[in-house]
Amino acid sequence: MNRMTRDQMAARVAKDIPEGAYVNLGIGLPTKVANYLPVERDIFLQSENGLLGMGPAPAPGEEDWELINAGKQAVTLLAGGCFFHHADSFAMMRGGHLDICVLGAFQVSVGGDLANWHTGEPGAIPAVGGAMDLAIGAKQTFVMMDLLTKQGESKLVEACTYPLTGLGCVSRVYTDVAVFDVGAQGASVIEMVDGLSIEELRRLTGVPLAYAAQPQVA
Amino acid sequence: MNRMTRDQMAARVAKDIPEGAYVNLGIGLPTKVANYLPVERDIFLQSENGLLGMGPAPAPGEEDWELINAGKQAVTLLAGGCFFHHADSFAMMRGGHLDICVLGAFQVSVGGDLANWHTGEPGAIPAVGGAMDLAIGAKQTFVMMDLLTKQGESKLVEACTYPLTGLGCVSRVYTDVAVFDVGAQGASVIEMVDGLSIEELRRLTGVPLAYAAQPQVA
Amino acid sequence: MIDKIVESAAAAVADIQDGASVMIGGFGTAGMPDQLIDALIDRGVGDLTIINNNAGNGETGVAALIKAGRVKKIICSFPRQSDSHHFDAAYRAGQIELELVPQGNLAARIQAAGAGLGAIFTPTGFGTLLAEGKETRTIDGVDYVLEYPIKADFALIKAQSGDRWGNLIYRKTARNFGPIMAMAATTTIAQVSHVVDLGAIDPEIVVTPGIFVQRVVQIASTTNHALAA
Amino acid sequence: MIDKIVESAAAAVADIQDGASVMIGGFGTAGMPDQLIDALIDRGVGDLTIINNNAGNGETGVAALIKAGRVKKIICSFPRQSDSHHFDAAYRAGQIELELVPQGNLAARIQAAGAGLGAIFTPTGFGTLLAEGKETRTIDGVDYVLEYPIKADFALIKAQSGDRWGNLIYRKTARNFGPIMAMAATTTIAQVSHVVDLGAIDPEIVVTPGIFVQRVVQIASTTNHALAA
Repeated sequence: MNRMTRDQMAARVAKDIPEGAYVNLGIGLPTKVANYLPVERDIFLQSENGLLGMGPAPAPGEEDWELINAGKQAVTLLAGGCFFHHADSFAMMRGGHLDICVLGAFQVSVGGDLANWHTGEPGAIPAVGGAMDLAIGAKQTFVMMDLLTKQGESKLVEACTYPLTGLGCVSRVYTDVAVFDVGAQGASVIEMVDGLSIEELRRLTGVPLAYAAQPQVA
Repeated sequence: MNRMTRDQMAARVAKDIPEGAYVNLGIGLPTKVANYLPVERDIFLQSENGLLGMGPAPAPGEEDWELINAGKQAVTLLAGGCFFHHADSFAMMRGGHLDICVLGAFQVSVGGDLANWHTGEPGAIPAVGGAMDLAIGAKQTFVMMDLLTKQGESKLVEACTYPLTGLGCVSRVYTDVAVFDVGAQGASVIEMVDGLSIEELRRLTGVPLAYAAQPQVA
Repeated sequence: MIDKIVESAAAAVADIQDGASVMIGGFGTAGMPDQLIDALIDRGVGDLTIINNNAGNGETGVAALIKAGRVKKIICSFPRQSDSHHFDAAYRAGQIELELVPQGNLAARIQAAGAGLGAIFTPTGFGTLLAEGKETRTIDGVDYVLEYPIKADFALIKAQSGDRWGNLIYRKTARNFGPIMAMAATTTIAQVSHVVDLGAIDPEIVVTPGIFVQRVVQIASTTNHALAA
Repeated sequence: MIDKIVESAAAAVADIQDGASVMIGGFGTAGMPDQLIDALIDRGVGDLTIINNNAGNGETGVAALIKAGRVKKIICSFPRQSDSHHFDAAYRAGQIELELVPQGNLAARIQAAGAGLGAIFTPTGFGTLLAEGKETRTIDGVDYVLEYPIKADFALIKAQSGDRWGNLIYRKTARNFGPIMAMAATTTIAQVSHVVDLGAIDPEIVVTPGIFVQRVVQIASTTNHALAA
């Protein structure tokens, strides 16, 4: 089976973001999605620290450390972008104005519950940031993650064992081997990589998976 | 007894507004107070339709009907003034940022209850505007009113009979014949016009009035 | 390419249906989107719920909408004015329902809708007729009334300049309810005096980010500044 | 004449006492009022409750305040970062109390304080550890958590320009929490890169009206834009 690279995963997510969408890309892996949004498509990237219309990273040496994204990386602003304060920024999420947010995850349940902020380990210092607001605020929450942990456990689960970020908030999960829809109807497979079978995927995840007759090959 | 004119009342209120105060002057009689604020004193007039640093009326012919006060009169903006939206404007009141508001009233109770928005008459169309927000939001709410109705009834009352605007919100009442403090301690006379006695004032109002040994003559 | 500019007021309001809830900006006539309202009247739809600070002034704007019999209910803070005769007549005839809301609660409830809050405890109105029957609570010694968000299907607002992404700036006290109504409506339609190029509005001074605006229509503003209130 | 300009950061913070609650603007280092924090450290007061998005980065700002042992409690959304070692050490040693708040609830609670609301029902955090023990309610089919305002004795914020009445404008994403913290604190102190004449800031573009600001101090900004996060 051909696992997708992180760049392939980012390109795959980008394919599902339509022109005109207002999108927040979470810290880490989701940030890569920006690299695969076609420049001819007007897509509006929001960063919760107060900008809309985020552009690519500046050239080295051109950084302005008062123009950063939520990951505290230097960014640029497109013509037509703007700045605003934190209350307005989170009103954009909570008020349902963002179309899509893309987040990383420790676990996603087949019902769409998300766990991505806290391992729950004793001694771990928790940090939540905007994850809970994004998860429940955007009209659609996409998750990008490897399907399995380094120990081979499925991160798509029947019920999350890590502390939750939000309940029933995830609609689609992009992994390195398959794309799933999740939610009240349970999980269904949308696409699988070449060489992977639904039986193998069921075995890997250990969760019930609905299966369209002809899932698309990624 | 020498009743004060409306201009004398306005001048009297103005005397109690210190430099640096943020002030909202209600529609009608309170608007006149602006004419008596000394120009050398920096006093910040707010109007709830979204401006701070309100200046005097423009010269005739110079009106800009997108630069108006809450009474929908054309005004001007001082250097250092600014515009904002309605939610921020009422946050200034409700959040306790305004120092003083000056309102007209139908009735004020000795405990500081205010009735100034609705006569309660059958068939009357009620309109409340910003009165309830101002009454309870400003750090101090002053009322300006004639002491008596045209029918000779006291508008300073034991308990309001008109529908209330706010509970216990008024601290001082400026009338045409006397100035009162009101609140949890009841009403006390601060000043009376020349020729008026405390006995006469008690008779006119019909409410218990505390009385400093030497109230100031207005 | 995303271009939110529409060619006419008629096109901008063409999907407003009978029974819609419509926020209308403006405080008195300042910021009143008269041409959008005229287009709405021309559409002929009725049973509208209107959210505005007032209930119309004179013969234009919300007053004209009420006069035309299109308004089932109005949510506002200050209906009765010297020139609110069309509302007054409709109200006395029992033809229009009034929900009277203190102005600051109106603003806060609209803002709460835009921000996705479920309800807010506000001190304004406690102990008054306008809080009768509402849930109250004492928090840290202060009395509050529980108020719910006000959202709408559409917002019709007026701004000074807008671009094709929907970014808006306003003019003086015509700003008033525009920014918060834009956040609280499913579809926000802004009439602007000037359509400007993308990037022409300094990103630091945008008042309403384009995410809150779905359509922009340019209407020459020559008459509005000169109109008496 | 009202002049809110004070001559130095030390003078600006001179009345902050032991046990005070202090909001500090900034998201990471952008908008962090480093010189006001340095002046606060120099004052030597402790037992502070700090409200900030983070719990310090590297060696400056909130990190330096924590390192100096002045912080009893921090209310923030994202304490753990690659360079939050001073917080991490204090937290593991049990020397600092942490109230972890989702970032949007932090913003909404600060805004609620500034606006005089008693409490808000927010959907964020429902069903999570961060809502444990909190009152919840289902409104129109959505689940909400009741959250209370966060106010403070002082706010220390950074802005781009300010005038003697306290009007402020910000620079890019250094704006972040500044405008809402200014509204939620009893005394707001702004360090600005430029003090400008009254009227030099266009009244249409003022972000924080002077009513929310008590003191302004000019601090040359040469280093800040160049500092790495």
